[in-house]
Amino acid sequence: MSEQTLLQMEGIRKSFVGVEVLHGVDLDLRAGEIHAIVGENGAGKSTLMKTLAGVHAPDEGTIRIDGQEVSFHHPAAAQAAGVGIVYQEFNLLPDRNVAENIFIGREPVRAGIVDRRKMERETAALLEEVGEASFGPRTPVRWLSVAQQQVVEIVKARSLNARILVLDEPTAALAEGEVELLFTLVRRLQELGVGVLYISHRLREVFALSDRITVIKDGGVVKTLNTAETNQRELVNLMVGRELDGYFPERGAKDDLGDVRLKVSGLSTALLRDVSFEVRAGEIVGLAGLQGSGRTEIARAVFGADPIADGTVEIDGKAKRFKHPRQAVKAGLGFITEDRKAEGLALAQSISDNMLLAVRTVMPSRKRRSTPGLMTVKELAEVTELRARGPEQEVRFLSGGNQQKVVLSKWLETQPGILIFDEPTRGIDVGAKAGIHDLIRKLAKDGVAVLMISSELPELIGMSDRILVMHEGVLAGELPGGASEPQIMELATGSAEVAA
Amino acid sequence: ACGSTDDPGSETTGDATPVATATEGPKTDLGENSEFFVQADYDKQLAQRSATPEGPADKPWEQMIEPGEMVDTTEFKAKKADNWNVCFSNAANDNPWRQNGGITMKAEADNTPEIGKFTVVDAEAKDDKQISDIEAMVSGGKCDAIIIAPNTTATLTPAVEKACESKIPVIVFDRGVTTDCPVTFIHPIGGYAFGADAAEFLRDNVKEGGKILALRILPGVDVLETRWSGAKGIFEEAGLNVVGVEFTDGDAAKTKSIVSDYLQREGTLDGVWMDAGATAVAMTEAFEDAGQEIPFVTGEDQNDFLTKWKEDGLKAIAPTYSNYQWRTAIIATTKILKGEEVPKEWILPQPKITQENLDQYVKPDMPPLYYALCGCEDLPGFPQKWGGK
Amino acid sequence: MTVVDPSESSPGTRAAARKERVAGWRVGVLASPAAPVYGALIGIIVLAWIVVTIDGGEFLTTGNIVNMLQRSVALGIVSLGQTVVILLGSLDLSVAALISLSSLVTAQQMDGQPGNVIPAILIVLAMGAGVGLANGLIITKLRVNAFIATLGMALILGGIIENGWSGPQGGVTDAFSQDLGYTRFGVIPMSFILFAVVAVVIWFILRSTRFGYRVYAVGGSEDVSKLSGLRTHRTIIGAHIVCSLTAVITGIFLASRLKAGTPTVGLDGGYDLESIAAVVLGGTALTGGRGGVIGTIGGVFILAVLDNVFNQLEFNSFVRDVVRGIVIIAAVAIYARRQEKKA
Amino acid sequence: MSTENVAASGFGADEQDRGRRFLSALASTGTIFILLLILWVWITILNPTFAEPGPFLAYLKRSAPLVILAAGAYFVLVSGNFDLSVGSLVTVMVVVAARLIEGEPSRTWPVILLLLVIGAVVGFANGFISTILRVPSFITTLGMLLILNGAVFWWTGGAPRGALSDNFRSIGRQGIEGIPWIEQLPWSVLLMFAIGAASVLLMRADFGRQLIATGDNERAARLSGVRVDRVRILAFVLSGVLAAVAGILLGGFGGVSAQVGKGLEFDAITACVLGGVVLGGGRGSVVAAMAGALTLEALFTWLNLQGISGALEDTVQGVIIIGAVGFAAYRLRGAR
Ligand SMILES: Nc1ncnc2c1ncn2[C@@H]1O[C@H](COP(=O)(O)OP(=O)(O)OP(=O)(O)O)[C@@H](O)[C@H]1O
Ligand SMILES: Nc1ncnc2c1ncn2[C@@H]1O[C@H](COP(=O)(O)OP(=O)(O)OP(=O)(O)O)[C@@H](O)[C@H]1O
Ligand SMILES: [Mg+2]
Ligand SMILES: [Mg+2]
Repeated sequence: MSEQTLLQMEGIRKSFVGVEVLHGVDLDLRAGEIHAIVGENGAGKSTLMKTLAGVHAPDEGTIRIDGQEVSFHHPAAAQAAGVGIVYQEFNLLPDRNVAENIFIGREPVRAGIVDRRKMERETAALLEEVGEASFGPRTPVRWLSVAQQQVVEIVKARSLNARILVLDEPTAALAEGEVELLFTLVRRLQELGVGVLYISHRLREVFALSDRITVIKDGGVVKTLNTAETNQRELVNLMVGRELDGYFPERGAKDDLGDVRLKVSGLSTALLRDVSFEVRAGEIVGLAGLQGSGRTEIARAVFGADPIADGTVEIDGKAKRFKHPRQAVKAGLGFITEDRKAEGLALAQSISDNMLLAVRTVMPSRKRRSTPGLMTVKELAEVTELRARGPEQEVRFLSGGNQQKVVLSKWLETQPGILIFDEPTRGIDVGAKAGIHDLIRKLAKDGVAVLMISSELPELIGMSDRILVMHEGVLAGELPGGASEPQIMELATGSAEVAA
Repeated sequence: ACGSTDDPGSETTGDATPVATATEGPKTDLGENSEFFVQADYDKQLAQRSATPEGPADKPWEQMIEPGEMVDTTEFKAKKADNWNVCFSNAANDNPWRQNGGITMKAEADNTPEIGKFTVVDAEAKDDKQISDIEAMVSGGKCDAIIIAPNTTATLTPAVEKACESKIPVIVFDRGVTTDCPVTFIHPIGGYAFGADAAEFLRDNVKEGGKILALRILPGVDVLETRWSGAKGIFEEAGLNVVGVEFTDGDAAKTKSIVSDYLQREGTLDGVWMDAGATAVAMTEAFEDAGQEIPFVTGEDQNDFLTKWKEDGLKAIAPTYSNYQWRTAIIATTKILKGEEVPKEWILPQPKITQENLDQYVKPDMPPLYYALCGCEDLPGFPQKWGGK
Repeated sequence: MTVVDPSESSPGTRAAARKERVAGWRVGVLASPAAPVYGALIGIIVLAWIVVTIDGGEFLTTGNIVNMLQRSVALGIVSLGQTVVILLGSLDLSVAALISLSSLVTAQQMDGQPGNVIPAILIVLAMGAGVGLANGLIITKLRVNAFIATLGMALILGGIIENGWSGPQGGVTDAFSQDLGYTRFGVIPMSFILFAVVAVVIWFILRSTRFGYRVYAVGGSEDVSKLSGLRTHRTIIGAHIVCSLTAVITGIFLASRLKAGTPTVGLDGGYDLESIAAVVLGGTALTGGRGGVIGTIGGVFILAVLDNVFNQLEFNSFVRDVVRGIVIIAAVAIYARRQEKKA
Repeated sequence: MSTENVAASGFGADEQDRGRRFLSALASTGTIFILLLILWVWITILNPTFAEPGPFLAYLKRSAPLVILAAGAYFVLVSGNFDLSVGSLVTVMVVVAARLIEGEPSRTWPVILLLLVIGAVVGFANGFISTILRVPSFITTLGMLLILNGAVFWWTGGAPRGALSDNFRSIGRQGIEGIPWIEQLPWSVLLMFAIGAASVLLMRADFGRQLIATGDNERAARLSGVRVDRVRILAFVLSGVLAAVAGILLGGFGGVSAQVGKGLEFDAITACVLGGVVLGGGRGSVVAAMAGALTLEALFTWLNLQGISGALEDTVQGVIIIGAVGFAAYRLRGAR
């Protein structure tokens, strides 16, 4: 690792609507260094990166690259200066193919004509470099799974030959297995002298990968540490400002279990084959599997969001076939989707409108007033420890973690008997994550049947009473709560079909 | 088509000398003398108003004013004695005046035994389409005569010239073209006469210095400009105070709003001049709604205006743009195909409706947008075909 | 942690490989979702042929074909430009007014002098570029929605026309009018060749140039394009310039056809909404990012065939409107169904 | 859950929310009200009588149809669609009314009922085609515009026939007489305020919230149980019915005409955008949309008084609309 300073950010300030989000952040990055940035949701990590990438102009402060002061008024300028970035949100065009996405805005030309061949050749080489063979340069991005899309994003940033590479939660959408591929790639870039800024809420990754760690809290730097000289405990303390007690809430006792609430038998769809399982009141059932193994598909099919080809869904012993999610909501189901921006929130609407969106569809306002136990918007915000300026704030201005809390509130308000969580803590900081875990467990204790999909195995293992494992659209097996990671991965990869 | 219209943009003139008016430079605002004004045409039209037309007195659509040069049409005489195919390229069917005329024309064609087929192609107010329509008629080789009601004066000229080059007789009516190649061109006297008829009425009735509001449809349309310039000089000469010249877009609601605004501002008005009658009733209602007496107003020969005039005893005049020219077009075609001579320029009388002859024009059983100068009462199917009962 | 070989991991993977081959073919052979458009076109031609024949007319005669080709030129050229802005996720409601204005300016600048023809065309093209630039700047820099920006521009141009011209403007030279407006090579009118040339140029631009790639990218998502370092504003402005240029070419063509410019030729032609209808009939998505000029040409032909049938059957303008409305809605509904099935 | 660490500091009691919501709505859409006020003041300077009750009510009366249309357009726009058919629908209303009433006062109310039904049916057709059949609403309503225009004149043979009765016309023309100071309170102004109030209530109610959420994010709304197709169809139905009401008022105000509705669809959309409604859905308030319509009408009046040559009126109008929308966009951006 060289000691040469590649990037220096000093006193970066940025406000939105007169509210300051960054209060003078200092950060430096050396060539060949992997520098992790951690902090709570809404701390300002993404905003800081966006000032570096030319998306937001900082109100104050300087950015130096190789000692030269730079100021980017457009992402293109940042690119030209050697800054590559993989954004937290997906940033691909579904209707264009992989090569076109990678070379967007930088298409190679020969005599004024786009050199498609060259573009595809280079894309193929880049894909080969990361060992991606499941799709090629001409595949439309629309057809790629989330994980495959993430690969495209990384390849896209890599193709810039950037000297500074920003990865904003690149693994949030990846399953554990696929993370390793990414690590290999990042380490290779590191050897080439690229400086990497790596944002993640998964502390394990941070420790596995980084050289230094900067903790950001409420728009300011708390401390920059050498990874070798710190530990998870200290880091969490710095981030959250308090000790987090146990990592996962206690599991429910056997006699807490109630009747079977959700029973799925022989469920088949375009992607699924003959899936059967049940979830009892008070139980948290984990659903594991690789990307694209069909976990989300199960949730959507059960919820009436996608058509079912075959099989039955029983709610509290009654067979149901939902044609529209509304019927599922009426029957007491809730579904926290994996992609909160695309499927969870009406981003331009207020927090309160989002929180009340689901309950409004099933209960007229007159009835709401007379129904006991319904929480007010304020109470919902308290229960979920939402950080926001007020109920009228538009949710698009919230950080990812706080947005997720709004989604959760939306379903709490419908007082569901069955809740399906799809990646409930994706992109959520450790503090808030613990809060959400507590909440999920509390809901189960109160008699809610919980089906929890997660790609984060520690979470799945820590939370679930039972774990179902999917492999290529088939239920590969079932494991008890507290099963080990290798056990799950064996089933998920299909390398131990007999094991169950 | 002036008169009735919703789409003044497509209106062009039936003026005697379209060549002269077609390509004058930019138009000017009210106040200055319009560059549209051609004194010779103005004088001629004003004189034609009092000329005695030739032809049967009870059939104004067969009358002609100062026919002048007559065209020998023996070369166009149809080979067949009957079963002619007469083709008609219509600019558009997009306003009641044209609609009314179109029905009359069809009825006259049906009523002419020699005409076996009357083919109408509607250009939907598109110059480009009308050119193609005419081309298709010529190249199709099935038409014994082509009648053209041009959409725009100057722009249809190349197509009309092309049509003239074929051996088929070409008859133009309503708006003109800038070529004299058609066998005949049929039109009423013209815009100056229209404007002057209305203006003279106000001049004769409103006291000197009286406040006049002039309502026009749109600026920049040549035929409407001639109507206005025909009137403006008269107002100036008579010392009337034109308090405003406003554009209504032919929109009744807008007309009403404008008149109420002026009533607020001016307190009263002594006369309203209009370059077309479509919104005349709305204009009078603005006075009623403001609780004022309706002053001297001008309109056109639309039935709703005439009805209101009669029922409410308005002090009004209605210049006209003779709707029966649609009928004349068929009559002229018949003459040509029979080899009878027709005038090179067939100028139809353009009567004005006044208090004296009002009763003869009001038709209580006809629809509001029926035109009194239809010239269709003696055709089979009247009045049902024209929407009456 | 187990490292998984992604090539064997999911069913989607195998499917993707298969789809990729299909995609390669699709991208190569039919760059746009134009196939159903031509299906519809053929269907309508057959139907038209049957109906007209039953009615006692002839449909596929030389004269009729010339007529249809000729009638497709004006709408066709401007629809090509409209395709570009719609692909971009924008639209242009000012084309009709611009067509009128350019027909007037063409005639005025030519002023009957053969020597003025080329300068006049250059001046009018420059004017078109200026209007397109203004549209683009209003949309990008003032951040006015394209619908309102171009509607406002239509008003502005309309006012300029009304203020500057009171009626048709003569001055188009005889030779120019003859050459462009009326010359024919066999059944192919000269103007149709102009249409074809513009079509090929725009097809090429969209398919093979950086600008074309960027139009599709910005149409797919302006945010994504911008964050990926694409200068979206330049692309948007460029696309609007292209669109205005096609409107201007349409105006020049119409001036040659009419041998004059007129204030009403654009609006009465309904080129604003009709060009959008033609583009959508051609299978281009109004939301941008999907479609292309090949489809648009099919859409224009569909409208031209309809027009011709209306003439042959002597429909009055009211029946025409009803049929047109139904055809437009029905065709797009059919595409939508197909799209849904595919997805 | 620990409640000591309540981060939700800005969350007051629900009653206070109402006030907050109102204030924040006003702040985010304030531009249009400022513009409206400036225009009113300016007009009054040019023509002092404008501020007197009579003339001002006359201005409101003439604005009422557009305001009502803007409310209808708002519902459709905010749900993420367009309705280009309202202008021709207005024409249909007037022509159909004239032909069916034929001047008979006794037929007025049945015909009005029929008109509202026609509006609802056309709106439903627009909505059904745009949602269930997945035709982009721009195209659906463009096609509907052609169909309506063609069909109604096909039926009447090209020109309006029959006549409107006096009691039909009185709705758009007259009002409650003899009120001190203002003399006459026009029915249309009353109707405008009633529809305005109803629209505000509707948007605050569950339906409105679901509608705007649908326009914002259809997938999220659907997954939250919103029947997005139904909600959108309803928006079109509202637009159709309000177009019918506007048609009744315009027929009353101006009488029979073949082109009352011409261009109104664009005016209504322009009014909404002036009021800060975002095309594409999900954003904007109905009050601001209606204020946009009042502004547009005030702008017409201002142009008239300003004595700008008729020819350049359009140009000035275009510049002002672009400028105002651009300014609002700038303010929003600056405020972010
Ligand atoms: N465009 C914007 N307008 C207004 N506020 C914004 C905008 N973008 C971000 N914010 C606010 O800035 C703060 C920091 O957000 P940022 O996305 O940088 O957080 P983060 O640290 O990346 O959080 P997470 O871990 O959840 O991604 C948040 O309070 C957020 O609401
Ligand atoms: N190769 C592929 N081709 C097309 N679509 C794919 C492919 N892989 C995945 N998908 C899409 O992504 C989804 C993958 O399935 P699903 O989301 O149910 O898996 P998952 O196990 O929940 O993974 P994730 O963690 O991404 O949610 C499907 O809905 C499918 O539409
Ligand atoms: Mg972030
Ligand atoms: Mg999933």
